Amino acid sequence: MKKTIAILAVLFVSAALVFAGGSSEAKGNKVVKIGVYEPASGDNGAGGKQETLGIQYANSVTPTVNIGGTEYDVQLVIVDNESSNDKAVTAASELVSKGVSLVLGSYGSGVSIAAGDTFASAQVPAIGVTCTNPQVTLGNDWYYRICFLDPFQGTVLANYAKDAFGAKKAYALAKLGDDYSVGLCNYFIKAFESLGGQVVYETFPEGTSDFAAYVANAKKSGCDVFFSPVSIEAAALIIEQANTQGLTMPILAGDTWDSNVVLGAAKGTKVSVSVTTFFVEGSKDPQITAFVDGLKNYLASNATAMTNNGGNDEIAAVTAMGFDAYYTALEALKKAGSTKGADIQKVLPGVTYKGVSGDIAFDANGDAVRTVAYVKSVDNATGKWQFVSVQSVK
Amino acid sequence: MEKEKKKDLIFSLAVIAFVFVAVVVLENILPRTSMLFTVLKKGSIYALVAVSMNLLNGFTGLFSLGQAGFMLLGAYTYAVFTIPVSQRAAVYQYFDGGIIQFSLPVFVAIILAGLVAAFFAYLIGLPVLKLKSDYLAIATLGFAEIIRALFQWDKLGGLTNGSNLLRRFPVFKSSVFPLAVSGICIAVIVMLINSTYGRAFKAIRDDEVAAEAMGINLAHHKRMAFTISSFFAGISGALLAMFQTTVQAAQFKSAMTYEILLIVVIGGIGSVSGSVISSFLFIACSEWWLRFLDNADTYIGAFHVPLLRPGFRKVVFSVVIMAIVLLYQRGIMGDSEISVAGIRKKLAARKAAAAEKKVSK
Amino acid sequence: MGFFQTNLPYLLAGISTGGQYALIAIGYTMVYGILRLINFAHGDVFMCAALMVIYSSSYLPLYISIPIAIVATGLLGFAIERVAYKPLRTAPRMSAMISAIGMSYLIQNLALYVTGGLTKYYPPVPFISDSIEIFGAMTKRVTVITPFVTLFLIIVLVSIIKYTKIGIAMRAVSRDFETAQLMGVKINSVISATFVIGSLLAAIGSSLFFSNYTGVTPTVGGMPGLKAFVAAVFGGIGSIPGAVIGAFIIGICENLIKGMGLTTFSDAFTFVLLIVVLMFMPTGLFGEKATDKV
Amino acid sequence: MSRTVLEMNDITMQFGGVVAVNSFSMHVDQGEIVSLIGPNGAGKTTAFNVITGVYPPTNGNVFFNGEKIIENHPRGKMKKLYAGTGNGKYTEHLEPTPDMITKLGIARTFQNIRLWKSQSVFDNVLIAKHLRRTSNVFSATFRLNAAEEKRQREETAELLNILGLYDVRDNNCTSLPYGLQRRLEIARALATNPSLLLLDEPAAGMNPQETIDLTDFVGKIRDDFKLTVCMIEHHMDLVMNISDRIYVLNFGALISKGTPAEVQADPAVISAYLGEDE
Repeated sequence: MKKTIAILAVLFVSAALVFAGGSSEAKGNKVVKIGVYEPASGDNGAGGKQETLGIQYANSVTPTVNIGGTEYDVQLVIVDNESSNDKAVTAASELVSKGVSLVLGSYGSGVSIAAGDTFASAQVPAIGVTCTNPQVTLGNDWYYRICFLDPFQGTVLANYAKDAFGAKKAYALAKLGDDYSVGLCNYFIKAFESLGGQVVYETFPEGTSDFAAYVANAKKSGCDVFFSPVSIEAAALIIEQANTQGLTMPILAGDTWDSNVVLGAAKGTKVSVSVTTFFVEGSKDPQITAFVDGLKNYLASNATAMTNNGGNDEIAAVTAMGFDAYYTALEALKKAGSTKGADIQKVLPGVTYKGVSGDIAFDANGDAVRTVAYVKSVDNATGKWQFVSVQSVK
Repeated sequence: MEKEKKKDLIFSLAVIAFVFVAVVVLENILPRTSMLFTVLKKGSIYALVAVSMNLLNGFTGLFSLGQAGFMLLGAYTYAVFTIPVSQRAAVYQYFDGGIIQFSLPVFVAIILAGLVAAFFAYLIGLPVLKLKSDYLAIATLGFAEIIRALFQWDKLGGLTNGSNLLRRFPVFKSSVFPLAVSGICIAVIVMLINSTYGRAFKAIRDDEVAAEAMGINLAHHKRMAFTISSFFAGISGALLAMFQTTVQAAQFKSAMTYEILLIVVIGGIGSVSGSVISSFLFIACSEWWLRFLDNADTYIGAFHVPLLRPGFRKVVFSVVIMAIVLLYQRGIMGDSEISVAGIRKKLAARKAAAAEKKVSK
Repeated sequence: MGFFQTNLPYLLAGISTGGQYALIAIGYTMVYGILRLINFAHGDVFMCAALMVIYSSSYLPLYISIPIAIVATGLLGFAIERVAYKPLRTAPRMSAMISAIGMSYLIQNLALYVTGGLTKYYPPVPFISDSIEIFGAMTKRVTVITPFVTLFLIIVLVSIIKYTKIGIAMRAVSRDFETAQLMGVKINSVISATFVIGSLLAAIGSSLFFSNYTGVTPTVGGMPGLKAFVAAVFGGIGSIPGAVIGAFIIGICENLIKGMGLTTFSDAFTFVLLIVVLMFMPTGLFGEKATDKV
Repeated sequence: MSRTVLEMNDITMQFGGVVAVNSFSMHVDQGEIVSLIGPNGAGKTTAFNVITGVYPPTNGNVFFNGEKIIENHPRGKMKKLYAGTGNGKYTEHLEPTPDMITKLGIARTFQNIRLWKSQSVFDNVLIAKHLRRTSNVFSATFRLNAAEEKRQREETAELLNILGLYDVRDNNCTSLPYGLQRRLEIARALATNPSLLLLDEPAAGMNPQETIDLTDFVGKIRDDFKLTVCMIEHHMDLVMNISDRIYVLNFGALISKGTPAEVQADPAVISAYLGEDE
């Protein structure tokens, strides 16, 4: 009995190995592989899936690229970094071992920082899509990004809190051990305090599902705004709890909250939610309308994609960013005329692209040159985003 | 007898040398990025922590679940003391560059990592080692959780960088480094187990009352096993930090301890070689061999393989684990060891049998 | 008065989480009492119960789907015992424990696979999910209901254990496994009953917990499970009143700690409390003193 | 008049309200074989457990080779519950752990054999030698104690030889027949270099022949190892043949003491034994 099972197990594993080794190479065109380094599970799973969706949609629109005169098929290699810094390195190594030319991602700064060295030492350039923490690119010549940074976003939000809500005291809530929320809170606090405000700062441990005490703390401390740029899983629970306790102060958050999970949670409640983000639907620009319509069709025709988008066709900013990142990557490939990581890295600083989320260009540090952020708020009745204003730092 | 021992020693050294040469050769012929090396690196780190846990759970009979906490201490000690001074401002960006403004050489820091973990283990051991079986387990698990919370506390941020990542410390590139460090540490643990102290540990495991009645000071020996095990857990923590290139307290959850415990039990409680083998198998399965199961677009010919999509790998993996746990209750190795002497004996027996056959002809 | 007013929201939250922990802790403590096994998969059973409600409620009305989910969870508990623990009855204790960890791993990964890694949200349950106001503190009605439901269930459970045949058998088995077996107690059915009862209570706890905190992820059972287990140890593992009291103490303390602004330590504090109690009472508040016969 | 090795004064051992040993005093002289007898539950093993430090007594003290090693008096809750005599006579609080007692030179065997089950016969004895080590954990790990290790192994081999266990040295201890397991327990106790040996029912479960052998054996090791022996035993033949003196306990209290002949003639002893269905 045991022996048979052991033999079966061995057979299974060896079959698996053969299987894994003989991965199907597409016939015809040469293939260039782009790694998609995104979370598909864990805290940032939902956001990561939406970002991946943008990349996949872009890939379905433009599946080939001309590199140095040869037409290449673009193959996406997707790994799940599980939103966890300790899985980040092996997930990144997996991509590198599959021979990708460059990498896109990740949603969530922590995993990007954690994998930065792995990409750098393998000489695979990476383009961050929405990882906003400064540490991602700082001191890493192989990491670029197309989004704005947290010091910028934090300042924008602090200004917005003061200007729009006249806030004097803010409650800031971050998740312990999460670089994104801790970092953004930090920049927010700095900016808000320099504007003369006061901040109560708290953190919650991983795995928290009970936010009653935090909302109660915010109420008790007499704050004017509730700033919690945390993952959208926590966002939904915070909104729910805020609604239960009748929280009257507006909730402010960063780009992560630009998600239909948040819309769903806030719909039909009295909770006011405002976010800063990269992209706003509803522009008349033909490039943007083409993107919006195309993506909605894509979602309608692809049930899995629809599920990954949260079950409706509301377009998240991260999806638009993923879309832009893919084209930025193609630009880089074209410009390098090579599929070698090192060649791509050489030309990346000079790559520019006009995307649906605005013009993309890199500064000396590898960060995107972006000067504006959009502010949106939830319309509680319809459950849709309302465009509020374009903000830049004064 | 003495001669045989010498032969065994030479043979073992030869095997070890062969392994290292093979790894070096492989590193030069295979692409550096092959998952094989990821598995070798992570596997050797897990092997060390699994053996250290086996020293406690398997050889001393102390049911402790604090391993992740001690790895955390080791990883943080290593990271905090080796980040180059020039990089500290960037790493400790929210804490004005941190309070430590020097850095130690790698090897000193690795040993310090072990010592810090051992020191904390000593302190924790004073109260908790009096507890029995499951109570001890839950108390040590609790301590690991407390340590984790403490390291995320922003009041200690000048030292620990709060809940943020520590990075930019020196790391290893080649898998030879973790293999060598783990190998040395495991060798030391084996030597300890085979020494008079190791025998005393086993006596405590087999029958505490009898051990005490035969003059073995329980408190002293338990504390010793606990401290030594934590020392090596600390070192493996330092190696893990080097492997990951970043460290963060949030990852050292109790789930990590359970994972290590699984490795120990699958390998066989009370078997060092079992722990080592199962670490490599465990890491290879979870990180490498089963990855293809996550690929939703897998075709065999024109047949679209159903069920495959992200997450399926983990389902299969946990089914495999359950199967092993239920069918091989004593683990792969039970409590026996693969040893050079054992193999030689077997070979000699086979040779003798062959010779006999010839004679009978 | 001022103290009471400011701390009331935390106290309310504490009492209700305490009640929910208590319902999970009973499962731990009963299984431990009989098998001397820490059923690590229990927290995941709790999570599964919630997923079952979520998936079934998209086809069925809640008043049908919740009872169905509760019954199904009972069956799940039964199945887990049969698959993962029964074959190991005679194996060393460590093997059963590992099997429990493996089972927990398997359930979590299955949930991950089924949900695709996305958080699922518990449907709002009419009446009990509504907001109400108590002495100026806003909360959900479930917060107030929980302690009463918990107490009621515990009274029912204690009467079952005291007066029914299976209850008496359970007590016999937990006192002395071998002797009970020799006396003709059907060990397997007693153990199955224990798992079923534990899982049913966890399922009820789960519907109370998740109507309050709606997000369900594959690992969401981990922390409440661990805390409930700590509560069971705290109260003296094997003792039902101990587990309940331990759970309430932990639930209340945890929320008061958060109210004091020490949110980083809200989880860790549970363990500090545990270790302090174990130092002075090595077998918990109501645990039997184990003496090793020489 | 030979030297007193062990002396117990007013030893009372109470578990809550249950009095297991009640104000029991005894002494054992150098080179003697003293037996402790009495019906089941008389408190004999408890007395051994007090001497070896397993339980701190509720009241009383113990001297070993003229040195006070254990002393206690009713404290805390026990003050009210205390049912023995001699309260107030003892003031010190001396509560060594079993390993310290063993280190002083008292070794014991167990009523229900407690060998280290996963170990070989040889290792069972070798482990008991751990007590007399001079190496620390560092020197032992890095084999700086090779000479000591070698000596311990030789001593172990010698001991096994003397006790007739050398041929089975590599067997697992649980594979031995019952009689040999008891003998191995004695060997293990001897490995700690004791001057006083406490044997808890060494003949339990043995057939008549084995019991006779054991009689000779106990006498032999007493002479060979210059031991003093104190023993709990139910086999009256063995006890009467071998003992220099006998103490008789019933319900925790001493009911008789003296030479075998004296005890055999004591009506209190007869009624204690006949009062029982044995």
